[in-house]
Amino acid sequence: MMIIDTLTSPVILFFVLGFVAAALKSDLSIPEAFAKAMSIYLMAAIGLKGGVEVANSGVTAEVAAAALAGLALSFLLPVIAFALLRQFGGLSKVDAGAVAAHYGSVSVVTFVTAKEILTGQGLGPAGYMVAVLALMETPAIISGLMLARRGDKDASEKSSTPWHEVLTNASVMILVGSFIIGIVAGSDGFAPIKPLFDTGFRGVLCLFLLDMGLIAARRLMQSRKMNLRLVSLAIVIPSLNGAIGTFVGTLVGLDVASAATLGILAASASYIAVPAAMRLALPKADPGIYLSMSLGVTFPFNIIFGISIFAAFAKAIG
Amino acid sequence: MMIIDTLTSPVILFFVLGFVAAALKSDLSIPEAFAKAMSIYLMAAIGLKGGVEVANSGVTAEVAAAALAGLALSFLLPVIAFALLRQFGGLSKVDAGAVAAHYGSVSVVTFVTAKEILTGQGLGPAGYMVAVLALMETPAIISGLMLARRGDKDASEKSSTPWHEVLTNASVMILVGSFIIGIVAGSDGFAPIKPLFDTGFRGVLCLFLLDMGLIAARRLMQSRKMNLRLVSLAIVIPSLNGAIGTFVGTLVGLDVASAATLGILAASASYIAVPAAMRLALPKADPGIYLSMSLGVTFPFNIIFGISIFAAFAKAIG
Amino acid sequence: MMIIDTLTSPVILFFVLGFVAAALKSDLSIPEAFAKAMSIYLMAAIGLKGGVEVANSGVTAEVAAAALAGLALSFLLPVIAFALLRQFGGLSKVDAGAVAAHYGSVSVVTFVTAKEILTGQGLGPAGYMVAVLALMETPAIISGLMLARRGDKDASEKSSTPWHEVLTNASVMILVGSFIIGIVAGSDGFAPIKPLFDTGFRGVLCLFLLDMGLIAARRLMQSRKMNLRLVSLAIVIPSLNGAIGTFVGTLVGLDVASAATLGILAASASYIAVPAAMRLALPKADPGIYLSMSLGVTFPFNIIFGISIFAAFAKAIG
Amino acid sequence: MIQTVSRKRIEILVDTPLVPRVVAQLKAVDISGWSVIHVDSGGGRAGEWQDDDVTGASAKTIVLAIASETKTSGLIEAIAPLLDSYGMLLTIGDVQVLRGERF
Amino acid sequence: MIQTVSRKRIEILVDTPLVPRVVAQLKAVDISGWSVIHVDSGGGRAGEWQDDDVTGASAKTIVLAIASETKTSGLIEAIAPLLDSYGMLLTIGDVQVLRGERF
Amino acid sequence: MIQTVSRKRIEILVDTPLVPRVVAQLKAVDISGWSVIHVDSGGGRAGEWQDDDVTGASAKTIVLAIASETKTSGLIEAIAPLLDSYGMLLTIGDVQVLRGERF
Ligand SMILES: Nc1ncnc2c1ncn2[C@@H]1O[C@H](COP(=O)(O)O)[C@@H](O)[C@H]1O
Ligand SMILES: Nc1ncnc2c1ncn2[C@@H]1O[C@H](COP(=O)(O)O)[C@@H](O)[C@H]1O
Ligand SMILES: Nc1ncnc2c1ncn2[C@@H]1O[C@H](COP(=O)(O)O)[C@@H](O)[C@H]1O
Ligand code: NA
Ligand code: NA
Ligand code: NA
Repeated sequence: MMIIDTLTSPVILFFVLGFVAAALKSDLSIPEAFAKAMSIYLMAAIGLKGGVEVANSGVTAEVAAAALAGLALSFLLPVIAFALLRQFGGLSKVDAGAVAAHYGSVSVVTFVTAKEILTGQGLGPAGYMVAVLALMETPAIISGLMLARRGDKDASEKSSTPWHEVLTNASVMILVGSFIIGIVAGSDGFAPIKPLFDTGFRGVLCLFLLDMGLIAARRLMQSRKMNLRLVSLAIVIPSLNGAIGTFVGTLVGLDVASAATLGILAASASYIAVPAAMRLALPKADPGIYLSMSLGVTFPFNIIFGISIFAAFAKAIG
Repeated sequence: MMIIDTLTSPVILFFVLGFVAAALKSDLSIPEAFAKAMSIYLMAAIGLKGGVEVANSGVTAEVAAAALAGLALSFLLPVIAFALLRQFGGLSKVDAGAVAAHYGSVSVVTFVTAKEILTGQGLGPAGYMVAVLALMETPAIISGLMLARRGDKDASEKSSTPWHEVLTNASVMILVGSFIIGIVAGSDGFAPIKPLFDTGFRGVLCLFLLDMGLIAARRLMQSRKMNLRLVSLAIVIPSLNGAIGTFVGTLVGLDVASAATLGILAASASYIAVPAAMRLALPKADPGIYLSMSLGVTFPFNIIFGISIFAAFAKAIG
Repeated sequence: MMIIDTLTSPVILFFVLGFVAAALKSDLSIPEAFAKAMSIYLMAAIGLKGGVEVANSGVTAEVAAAALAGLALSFLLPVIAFALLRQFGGLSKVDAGAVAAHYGSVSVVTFVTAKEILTGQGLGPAGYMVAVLALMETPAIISGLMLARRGDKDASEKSSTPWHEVLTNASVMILVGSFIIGIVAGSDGFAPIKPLFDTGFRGVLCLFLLDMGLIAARRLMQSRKMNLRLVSLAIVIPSLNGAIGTFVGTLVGLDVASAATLGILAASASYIAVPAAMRLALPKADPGIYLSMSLGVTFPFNIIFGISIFAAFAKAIG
Repeated sequence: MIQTVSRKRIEILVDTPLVPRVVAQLKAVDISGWSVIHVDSGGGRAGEWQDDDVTGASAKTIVLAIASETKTSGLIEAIAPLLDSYGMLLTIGDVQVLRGERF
Repeated sequence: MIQTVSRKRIEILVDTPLVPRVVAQLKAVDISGWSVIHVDSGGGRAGEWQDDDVTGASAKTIVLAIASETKTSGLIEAIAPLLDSYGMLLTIGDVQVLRGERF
Repeated sequence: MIQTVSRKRIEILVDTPLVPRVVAQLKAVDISGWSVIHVDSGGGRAGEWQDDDVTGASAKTIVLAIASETKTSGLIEAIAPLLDSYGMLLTIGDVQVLRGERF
């Protein structure tokens, strides 16, 4: 029933429209600059709203627990993914490390979509989950690089970890920055800018997911690097990660909605910050593999099924 | 009186501003990416709103009549235009066919502007007219190509009809797609995205028409292909088509507002889907002619005069 | 106290976020097309709102006084700036003239931000100040050119004053155009487009100032032309101009808020219309100097301190 | 010293809607790589234009391809008849490339 | 075989606000076609820059023109005095073109 | 007549996230100027792509630099080992430039 609600939500239907249009090889495309503008808008909006909520609720022990759980998940999930990608996926160490980093990190749009869908079903996650989202972006990059380079002496020479790029990447800056602005401004300061950042939010998300549908389908069709094993892993890994995330969230005492959201964060795979970091730090890893898996398979899977699955799981064990 | 209302509407005034700015050779320009984003937004918005209205009203005999009338007009109007363009305009068969296809097809922005102006005057067309708009986009392409190639053996060799491009072109995909999403979502599903797609609509239309004013005036000034005969035809053909369309709409039993809108659709000339299709299917046709006529003359004529004229005509005969 | 209000306003905080992100060498960037679209939107919005207010209030003697004061300031302020830039700054005549023109002209975004901040503090300036803003854009260009060319015979040969570009530049067209549209449309005509142009305004301003923060900081860091004297002048000149502007405004009988706004206009330095005009008319002037001063130093100074300072001054003498 | 080899640098200025046709021609003569560069505006015998992206039909694009001399000759033969109706402009220059076996 | 002829490929990197001036120079020496390509960012002796499009004054653009050798020489004569104050960079390469009578 | 001198026109097609690395290489061999041109789409052995700017990782960019022959040789030596892992394509052409002392 919940999945039906999800599938008839305009947000998801626009994603499907984009996917279908690209599959039909339509020339429909969203201008890049507009897509990037929407992604900045969406991040600023969730950062602000999260900050305002935290300004209202204050920082509690639950917040600390969620933050630690998120950090730990982002650090450790790549280890499992790496093993699966090496054994079952047959990837080289470098490729497996790069892909694993994607699965440990998170997808902002998956988070945003989940927040909208869950809120629409009366299951809105806590405001501080935005901070957890931001915290989970980078640790996985470090574990992924460590996995890729383990026992490899000349790896650390030329291509050292791009710390600076990773810590100041655009999505971290804007998420953290607008989260802090939200805290400083509070409800009163937020009121005059609320019409743009709150009222218009869902509509923009529709158009953004239209674009993501186009991008995901095109990536899938144009890739020459995918095989059945990799496609399966791009579904198995998020399912596993999502289950672990939801479980950990429930364990550390989060409410049902926030535990489900932690599961969705764990299940989601980065396709913005991590690919850029991997291109810099592991230039020998093949972008065709990590982008096709995270964007072409895992993203659609999470949007259409994952959100409902982990929400149901969180309710069952919550 | 109605024309005064039209001419003092901000929507039209922004078009005039753009036209004047370009005529004064100002460097004012709207970034392409933003203009394209606005056009996607406008199409998604009218598709959604049309779909929601149809979800509320259901499909009636009137809908079928309007659809059939629209299809027939799009197929047949190019024949009249072709004859005029050959005889009076002195165009080659290939050029006349290409131009005729533009006049059989429709302009989404003319439709949207008409809908806004008429609604503002209490004459809002039925929701299903969006579907009629989408149906009228393509048949004219086929008749135009047939007219251009009649009796020409080697025409069909290299440059066959680009069926695929025509049927999956961006505007068809997004109009039809969001129309269906509107039907599926209904009023309830539309509510959360209404702020973006409904409330902001008229304002975006203003900025978009500002850009269209710039584009139309520049096209007119930079073209070296226009002559007095072609300029006259770019006013005569839409006047004729609009009268026929309004008449047919009244004949098949549409309400006054919808009949006027069918007239405006018939009068309007495509400047997005059809030019792209003609460039592919009739590369020998001169884009300077068809774009200057449809965009430089007919579009401004319809926006400023046509809408009021066909509305008055529909009232008179309705 | 007022400065605290200013510094915790989201509008200013987003500017600071952009500044900090660029200083940290983050890869955060706003797509150019989107930034330009926002600047067009902001200008259309303030033009419209100003026009509607004037339509309601009518044209009074006060309006004429403000207009004359603005024109005089724009013409004369470059003379003082020129002297300072030559004597203390050590600039060549051509460079000093180009920089002086920037300080006589105005910054639209500084005006918009001041209007928002002041209105938020119950000090909203009169609607006609938009017209004053538009009037102050160009006279300074003429004085700047005259100062740069005085006693230079071959200067007037090749690079004559680009009258046409100056008078039809994009910001003048859109400000004046939408101001007139606002007057014609009035409150009633403005109502349907108000959701876009009024409700969303502050939010867009946040995102735009985020971009301005990035641009200002990058300009400051990437420039190799700035020295301590020029940096000091980029604070001294606006301080002086602002004081003069506020004083003149009070003298000619403007209300406190409008006098403060005239001060801010006088203090602000152009970084759109004037640089383009100077590039054409004085190609030998170094863009690195005038852009770094106006954009890298004066703009942040005015946004963060100037607005509060001149408002306080206007209250004190008002 | 590192070895470079001579290749042709082909630049095709073409109406944006026709890019897929040009790419098809490239593939037909076995040129397997190309890059597409956006052109903002221009002017020629048919007047001046700016890309407006709303009516994409009049915008121009540059298709850039590096290829061997043989493949380039093949492309010229194939594409010459289309130059006029496609509104194309084709230039061929000499360049040195690394990893020449790729082209 | 299809005939190609030799022409010059002129690439002028120039501050965006000055493009109309460059085009005017091209027309003055009877070069009737040109294309404008957007440059995103760059660096040189005066520091680094990115196009920000808000303050368009510092952005750069490439004006590309194909022309005969004679017209190219004319252009060089005409444009050389402006190179410094216009912040221009001008390169000339050799290319083969089809339909050479156009240039 | 105005004097032109011969220089190399270096065109490096590279993954957008790696542009700073390429620029660092240019600076390392003392090439002090470069311009960055956006590439919209393309295709090669690894499939086709369009810039989507949301996942910037797969987009390509052209870094254009004019340099003397000596500096160009230095660049080739420095950059050759990176070509494969950086997914680069490097072409070098001959051009004439004005104000050659700048490069
Ligand atoms: N021969 C070529 N000419 C121009 N661009 C090319 C060529 N080969 C590859 N490219 C560009 O480089 C990208 C990567 O090529 P590849 O590594 O072969 O997939 C392609 O997507 C094109 O954008
Ligand atoms: N000589 C040239 N050099 C560079 N671009 C040109 C040249 N001639 C034409 N073009 C481009 O090709 C387009 C069409 O040219 P035409 O067919 O002459 O109108 C022009 O608008 C320019 O963008
Ligand atoms: N050698 C070069 N190769 C390519 N582009 C250059 C070169 N030198 C300068 N440029 C471009 O021209 C701009 C101005 O150069 P400059 O006057 O040296 O600061 C730079 O920011 C680059 O975009
Ligand atoms: Na994850
Ligand atoms: Na029509
Ligand atoms: Na000023």
